[in-house]
Amino acid sequence: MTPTQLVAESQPAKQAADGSKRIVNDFSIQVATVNGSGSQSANSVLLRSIFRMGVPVSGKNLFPSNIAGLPTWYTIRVNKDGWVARKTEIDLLIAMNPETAKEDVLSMKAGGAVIYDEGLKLNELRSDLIFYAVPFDQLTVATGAEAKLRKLIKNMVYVGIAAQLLSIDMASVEETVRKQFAKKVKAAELNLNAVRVGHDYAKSTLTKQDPLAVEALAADHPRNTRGKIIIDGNAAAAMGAMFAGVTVVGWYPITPSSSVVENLIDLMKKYRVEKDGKATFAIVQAEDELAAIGMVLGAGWAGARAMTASSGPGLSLMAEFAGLGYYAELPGVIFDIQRTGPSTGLPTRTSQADLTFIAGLSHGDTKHVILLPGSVKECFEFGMECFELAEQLQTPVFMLSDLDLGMNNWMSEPFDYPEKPISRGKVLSAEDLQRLGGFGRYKDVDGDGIPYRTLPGTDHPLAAYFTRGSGHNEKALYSERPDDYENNMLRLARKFDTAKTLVPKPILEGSGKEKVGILAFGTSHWAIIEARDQLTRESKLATDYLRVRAYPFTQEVHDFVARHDRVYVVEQNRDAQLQSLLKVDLDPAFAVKLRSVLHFNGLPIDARSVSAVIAEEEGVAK
Amino acid sequence: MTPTQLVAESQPAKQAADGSKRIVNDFSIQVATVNGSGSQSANSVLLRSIFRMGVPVSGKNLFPSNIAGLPTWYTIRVNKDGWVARKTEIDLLIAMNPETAKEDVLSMKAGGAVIYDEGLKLNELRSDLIFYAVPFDQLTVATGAEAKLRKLIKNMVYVGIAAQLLSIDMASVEETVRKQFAKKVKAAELNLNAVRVGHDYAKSTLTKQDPLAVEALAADHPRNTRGKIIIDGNAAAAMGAMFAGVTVVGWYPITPSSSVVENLIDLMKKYRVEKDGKATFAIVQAEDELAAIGMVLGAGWAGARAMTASSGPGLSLMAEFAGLGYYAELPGVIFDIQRTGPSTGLPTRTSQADLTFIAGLSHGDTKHVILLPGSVKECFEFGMECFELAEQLQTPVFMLSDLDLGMNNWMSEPFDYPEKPISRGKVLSAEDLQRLGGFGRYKDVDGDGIPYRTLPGTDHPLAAYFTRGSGHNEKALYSERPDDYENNMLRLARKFDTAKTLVPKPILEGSGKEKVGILAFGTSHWAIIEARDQLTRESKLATDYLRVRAYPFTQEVHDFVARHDRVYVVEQNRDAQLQSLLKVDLDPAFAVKLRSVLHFNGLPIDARSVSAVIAEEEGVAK
Amino acid sequence: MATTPVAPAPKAPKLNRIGLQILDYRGGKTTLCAGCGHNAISERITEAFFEMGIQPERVMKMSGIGCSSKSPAYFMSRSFSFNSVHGRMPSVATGALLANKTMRSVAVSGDGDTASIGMGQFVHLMRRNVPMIYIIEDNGVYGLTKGQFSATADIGSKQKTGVVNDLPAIDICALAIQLGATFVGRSFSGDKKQLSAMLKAALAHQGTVLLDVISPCVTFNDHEGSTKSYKYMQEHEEEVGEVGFVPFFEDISVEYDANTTIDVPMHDGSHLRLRKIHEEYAPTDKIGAVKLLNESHHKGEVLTGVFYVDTQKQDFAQLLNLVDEPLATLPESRTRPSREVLTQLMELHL
Amino acid sequence: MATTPVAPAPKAPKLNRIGLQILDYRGGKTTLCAGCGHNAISERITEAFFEMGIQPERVMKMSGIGCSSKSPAYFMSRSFSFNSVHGRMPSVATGALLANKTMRSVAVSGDGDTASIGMGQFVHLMRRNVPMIYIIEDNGVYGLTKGQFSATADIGSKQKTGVVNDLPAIDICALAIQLGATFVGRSFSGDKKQLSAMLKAALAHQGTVLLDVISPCVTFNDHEGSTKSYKYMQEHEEEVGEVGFVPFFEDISVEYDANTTIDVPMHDGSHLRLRKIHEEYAPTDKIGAVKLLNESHHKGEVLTGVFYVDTQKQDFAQLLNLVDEPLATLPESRTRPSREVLTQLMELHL
Ligand SMILES: Cc1ncc(C[n+]2csc(CCOP(=O)(O)OP(=O)(O)O)c2C)c(N)n1
Ligand SMILES: Cc1ncc(C[n+]2csc(CCOP(=O)(O)OP(=O)(O)O)c2C)c(N)n1
Ligand code: SF4
Ligand code: SF4
Ligand SMILES: [Mg+2]
Ligand SMILES: [Mg+2]
Repeated sequence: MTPTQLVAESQPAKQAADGSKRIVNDFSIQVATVNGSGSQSANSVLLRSIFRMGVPVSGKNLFPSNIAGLPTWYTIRVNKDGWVARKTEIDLLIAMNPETAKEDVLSMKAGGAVIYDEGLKLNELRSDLIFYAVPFDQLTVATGAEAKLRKLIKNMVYVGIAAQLLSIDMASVEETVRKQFAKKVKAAELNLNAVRVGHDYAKSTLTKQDPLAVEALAADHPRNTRGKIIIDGNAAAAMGAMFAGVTVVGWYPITPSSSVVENLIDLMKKYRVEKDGKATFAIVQAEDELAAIGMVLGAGWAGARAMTASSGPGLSLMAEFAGLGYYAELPGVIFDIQRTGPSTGLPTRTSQADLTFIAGLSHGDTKHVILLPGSVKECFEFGMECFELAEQLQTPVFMLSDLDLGMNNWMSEPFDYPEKPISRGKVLSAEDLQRLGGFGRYKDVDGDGIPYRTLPGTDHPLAAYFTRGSGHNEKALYSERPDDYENNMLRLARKFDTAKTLVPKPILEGSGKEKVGILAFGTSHWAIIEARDQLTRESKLATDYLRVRAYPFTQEVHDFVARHDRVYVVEQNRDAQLQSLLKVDLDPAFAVKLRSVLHFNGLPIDARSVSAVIAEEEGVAK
Repeated sequence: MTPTQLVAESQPAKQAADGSKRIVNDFSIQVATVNGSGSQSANSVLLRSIFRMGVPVSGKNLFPSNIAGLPTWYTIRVNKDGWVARKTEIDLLIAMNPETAKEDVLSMKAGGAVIYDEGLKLNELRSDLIFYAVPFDQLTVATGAEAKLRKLIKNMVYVGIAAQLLSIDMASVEETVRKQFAKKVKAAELNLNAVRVGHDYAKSTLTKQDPLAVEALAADHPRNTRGKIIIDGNAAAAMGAMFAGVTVVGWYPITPSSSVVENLIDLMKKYRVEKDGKATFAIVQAEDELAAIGMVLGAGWAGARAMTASSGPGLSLMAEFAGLGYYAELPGVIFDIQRTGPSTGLPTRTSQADLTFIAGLSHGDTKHVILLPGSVKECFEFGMECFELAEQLQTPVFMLSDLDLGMNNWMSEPFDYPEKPISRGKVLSAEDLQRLGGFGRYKDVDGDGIPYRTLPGTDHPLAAYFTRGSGHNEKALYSERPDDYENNMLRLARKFDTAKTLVPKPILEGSGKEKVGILAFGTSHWAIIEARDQLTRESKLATDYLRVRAYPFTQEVHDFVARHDRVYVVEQNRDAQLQSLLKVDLDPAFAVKLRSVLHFNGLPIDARSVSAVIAEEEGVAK
Repeated sequence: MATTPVAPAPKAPKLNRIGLQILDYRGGKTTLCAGCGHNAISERITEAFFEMGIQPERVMKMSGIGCSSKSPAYFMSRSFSFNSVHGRMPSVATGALLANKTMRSVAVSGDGDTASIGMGQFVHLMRRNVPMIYIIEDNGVYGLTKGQFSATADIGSKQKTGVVNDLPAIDICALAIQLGATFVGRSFSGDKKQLSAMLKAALAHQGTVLLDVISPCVTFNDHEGSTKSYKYMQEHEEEVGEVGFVPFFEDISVEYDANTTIDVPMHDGSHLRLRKIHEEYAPTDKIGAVKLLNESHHKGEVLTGVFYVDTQKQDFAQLLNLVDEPLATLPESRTRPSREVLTQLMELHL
Repeated sequence: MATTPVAPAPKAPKLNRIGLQILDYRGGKTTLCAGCGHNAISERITEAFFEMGIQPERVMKMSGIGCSSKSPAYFMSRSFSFNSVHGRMPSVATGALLANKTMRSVAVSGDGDTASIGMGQFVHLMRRNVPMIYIIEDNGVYGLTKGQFSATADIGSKQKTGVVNDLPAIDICALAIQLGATFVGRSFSGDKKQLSAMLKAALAHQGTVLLDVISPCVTFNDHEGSTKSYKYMQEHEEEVGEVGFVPFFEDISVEYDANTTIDVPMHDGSHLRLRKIHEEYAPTDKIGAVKLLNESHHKGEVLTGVFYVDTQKQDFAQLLNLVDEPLATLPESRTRPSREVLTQLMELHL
């Protein structure tokens, strides 16, 4: 094909041959490629261009645990109803990876469409799919991009082709590209040109046969995405930490948590360095996770708002220190961006299987407070709340996110600026000590189990105390006395009860009057809300749904189970971990109501996996 | 007092002034001293002399977490019925520690007797106790021991005094001393002489006023201790490991587990070094617990029977490796001699609070097999069984003992030599491979979830495989496929079910037909059997009792709960850990029957703490 | 006019430059064995802080786990103390220091706590040159767990039981110098004069001070055949240089012979004066210092003194370019960015 | 009598001394980046084992976590491999070796796996002189987590993002020598000849062999400003001595100049021949070796070659005086004491 043909008079994309009705704003696109090929920004352009038209989208990246050359799949779900959970069926496949092309094509459901490199001859594989052959290399050359950039540019070509076939507004694409390459004008032009080349090629050469189309939502459409943002949970959590006023960070890189701190570093360099160039923070890449949490607890003890972020293996290494934090009562914040375990497991897959382990992280009678964000907005809000709770309760507070939430692209309402001022908990000043004439570090003055503390450096002869992980009495003096030990442990239990009144309450959806309830936490949320819709539409089964947002469980959780006949506990792990914690804490009379819906293959849970099980067990399946 | 008086004509110890009836073979003696004073061997002589008379005894040492100079209490319980649990009331106090003497005396119940150094004037503290003033220093000098030995010898003096007052057979004392100092004849004489000095002094000078007395049990008396041994659980566990054929040991010292390996080192040097002086074992003091368990798993992978022993903080540090062992399916044995946590806690106090933590030790969906010995004999037997199970199941196996069991002196029937030969589990030889034409390392050939393995060095081109903690398929090849991951996790769950059929079954006591049941594990046993006796005698309440000996729970545990109306779960921790695991695993319909009896002040649980709660809740309390 | 004789006023206790008496620096009663080297070190630390006139409330006492690590409870009760976990104190101390860099940090560890389980964190602490004093109370054994060999036990040294150590000792000082510590020395709990001078100089230094103090364990490692016993040290201690110290608040014009003595001006204006004893002694030459230590092992000497000092290298707090005030107590106005910042960020993600 | 011409037999593949071909030593297809130094090292390892004629089934391949630690999957598939956890491979390798000391153990780690999280275990592995080959594929960054600096990154070296490393690099070789490793050298993944010779010599050594192989990360640390790039190595590599190796099964009477070349007879009868290039080079002098390395940093050179070799020191298995056979497979008759022994023990506790 010659350049001249590329600029050939454009023809409108034709309608699907058979007059089958169009599918508008309700399908998913999968880009199959290899990592390191730079398809990320192309995929992001595709995602955001649709988003910019006011149409709800979500983007999930399925990538391997290596750096370059292995299969990667990026899935964009376009859904007018705003469903953003993973959808198992692919409607449009952009097959850029020869290695997986065959399997990718064979796994599609009949009627789907495939954009592929003509060289691959995928059209010979099946007759029940719609195939669009594209001479990618020629088109890439035709963009005029210099050789070393072609690998990257090639991706933008498929963006153009998809845009044309799906009738994505090119103005929207252009805006998106310009914004994405804001600081690099040349790159923007180069990419835009590639998009156009693809677009023109499709326009001039391909015959639209599939029913898929994107249509801008009316400005007043309830689901119009205008005003929304797209962000990943790790970036959101980093923002939360910054606005919480974090000052000391100890971390050790590990997928999928690294980007929490990497985002935080960028933010802090930009917004937390003062005029004189000095930093109001210390971020230290530790030698390992034991050191990372050690720094956090040391800093928390000295009065700083300190945090670390890690994932499974790192959390395991923090076990001993976590117990010290609990028993010596040291504030500290730990983000666990869960990945698929056990052991190294699947480092680039998602999971919710650290819950029970973290709830009792460390030997002995240790219990921890855990926040469970279900959205990027909550990653931001809980990212702040963790610090408040850690200082209020004087204990390590964990936030359990996961790879799906932390590393994928999610739509969200913009985040709200924190209205309540930072509060540092029960800290005594020199003046307080003067007034009180001393204090007992581990004395339960207020009956809430939370003692008072002083910070190192407090200028009063009675300010100092001795912090230790060994037995101590109310005065923080070493003690092996049975009564001192027992009283202290009972106070810690009281403190944990107090935590129940301070952690974020669960959120109820539904009338609250149905017989069937659903309990879940974290990212399972998105599959559940869609599943509830499926159940009402397809099976006429109305359900109530309570999303747990913290451990220990608040009263609402107990009441919810009490009020329903059967409660389905949906979670992304093998061992029904949330259900286990519920069985331990709930009145056993209610535990009998619990049923399990489990999903644990490393992929984010989808709505069908939830609705199918519930419909089946409720005997309303079709 | 002059030596002459010492050899004064001896008079028979007079009866208690008031003709109150004698208390024979049913009382406890507490020796209050400071650690580092060498009282251990004196206490042991006292204990074993009584034991030698055929009378049941138990000895518990309550020592501080330092090396010398702090208060230590050694309690000997003498009980004709064979009850060996801790008894809270002290009948005879030997007050050798000026620092605690006052509190020790004040905490005694009226009528008790006190042997003390006349200098302390303890007799002035209370009028409702019987006091025996003793000029210890003079007597010690009188023994003629050289100055530097006096501190030690002094202890033997109180042995003599107690022996005389309690009419302990001096022949028995002499035998005991001679055996204890078997290799040091001079020392034996020196000590014996000191005992005699004390004995003579008591005989000549003290007037027996207390009712306590030891009387030899008739040879045919059912509880006669003849033929029994006295040993601590750690020594027993070390023997178990040796007879299990352990070959590689990685360890890091920590109280109260150090003596497991220290005993093992002595045993192996004696019995596992061959004629040519070469060792059939490698015992390595690792740099820490992470290294210790790393060595164990590396050795297990290479085919050795490997073990480590530690306690709480060490177990926390093993979390990451424990998950690798589970997921890569590596045999290994870990003894956890539980001490009081959380964190450093009370390093020299006992506890049962590592149970839930170990059951799921590591991030992700990890589950572990745990053996729960309740006696020194089981420390020996399970010490062997752990290795069998670890190789049969190809997974780390934990044995949870505790400080009370591991470091205190317990009577026991002699241990039985293992009758079944060592079996190394599903290991394929070069010949097998030749016959089979290869194998799939993680393939469930037999349907029990347990795959076959080869050992490094197996001389066959198809023998090698790749072991990793990351995702893998049946052929042990790297895989991130959702189906491979899910299938493998389901197989691991099947393997855990198989474990239920292989672990030691629980032991039932009682008719099995009562309404009230008691569930417990480990050392709580000794308090429970005595408590059951109290309940029947005092409250006419008959109970059934099931002692759980392993996790996962076998069918018998479920049946037991199912068969009873109310089941009291007795354990030595704050968070009702055994009950929690039961709630998770039991049919929820039965979970409602569970009640908690908890004891967690660092001291071994006593019978009264059990019977009182149960009697109260059952409404049969007096 | 008073003619009645006045009773002589009771002699006032000695006060330091900030008006405190030695009592203000004392700690709780020791629970360590009588004669344990660690107790002597606690004494020297108490004196050094008193004599240098450091406000106890401005001090953080950090430690791991072990008999040695317990000792912070036995000095300076008016200081803030953190007895953490076994071998991981360096990270805790680093975090605490970053939270409040205006505090003095003095850490006490043991040879087991540092050279076995703690090696990983120790190496990285040295590398970062975190401003603090790290004292190893080195007895070659695990005292608190009853006498097993540690990684500083010399090859060939005997346990009470007769067991011989067949692994080479780790020279903590050579390691620390190699890794980046900026003030490294060894002393002996029994050497009152040298240890005191070194501790005071340590207080004047800005950066990581590593002091390996041989501190005999009288209960488990003070016997014949031990190379960490009082006797062995008395026989084998070799001072590389006599350690003199002139605090900033004293007259510095004290005479010294420039040919035999090296004068090191310290960060706070104090002066460290090192009088050469060992011919090859050159305390500012890193490579030479390591060489000197390595050679001493062959000679079977136990070198003591200040082996290496670098007063120029930036410490970790400086590298991080932290604000002058403690991060721990910065006001919300400086730690929470404005509403506008959030709006900006939201726009970036529209 | 055959008169018909015979077709020439197809050229037979080269066989090594145990009759295997190079194919028998190959591994799986690499998943590392094209051009990654690690891949070149895998190639050299494959060749070395092939040329030395070592039975693949007699080899254990150990590794931690990282791109480097993945590489055992890409060589010698017929050997037994254990890809363990991050930074803790040394303990796993130690256990495996003790279980079966008759196996060859070759371990692959990264600079992050070894010098950061793994430092504690690394130090103690070196100290024990466990008989194994420990290869660090050193690229100064954490490749698998996308390019953060590791503890071997040189001070001042730049990340792609421009971030500069302000902490001193740890010289793994100097450390290893200091701690007790008995064969220590550095090479470069791009230096085929030197690396091959060193690997073969390593196979002839009895004790811990530590090879720090600079192995550029083309994706995250091969740019201008990196001191671990191909370019930087080409410009700054300084051989201390040319490494020659004569395996035991070859004719040793090869000529060499005794004035310029040091001949080191290895444990298995092979000979290591080191031709002096650097004037101060003395590969059997521990103290000198450390000094040489420390000095090289000041000169900004990257020294390569065999820095130190000690063929006399006992390795860990010898220290433990183990029986000749693998402990792993000893028969019950040798691991379970007799019935009499138990009876004896019971009597002691009667
Ligand atoms: C994780 C962990 N492992 C083991 C122990 C047991 N332990 C307490 S102190 C100690 C060694 C102390 O030796 P050292 O640091 O030399 O101090 P010393 O008692 O000799 O002064 C050990 C192993 C522990 N407390 N924590
Ligand atoms: C306990 C734990 N923490 C963190 C990680 C994440 N992680 C994987 S590889 C790696 C660093 C690898 O660096 P290096 O050893 O230099 O190998 P390279 O990839 O550079 O070859 C890290 C931090 C992990 N797998 N386990
Ligand atoms: S055991 Fe040793 S180190 Fe511990 S206190 Fe006693 S003397 Fe000191
Ligand atoms: S990221 Fe770097 S180290 Fe990892 S494979 Fe790619 S080039 Fe090699
Ligand atoms: Mg020590
Ligand atoms: Mg690296």
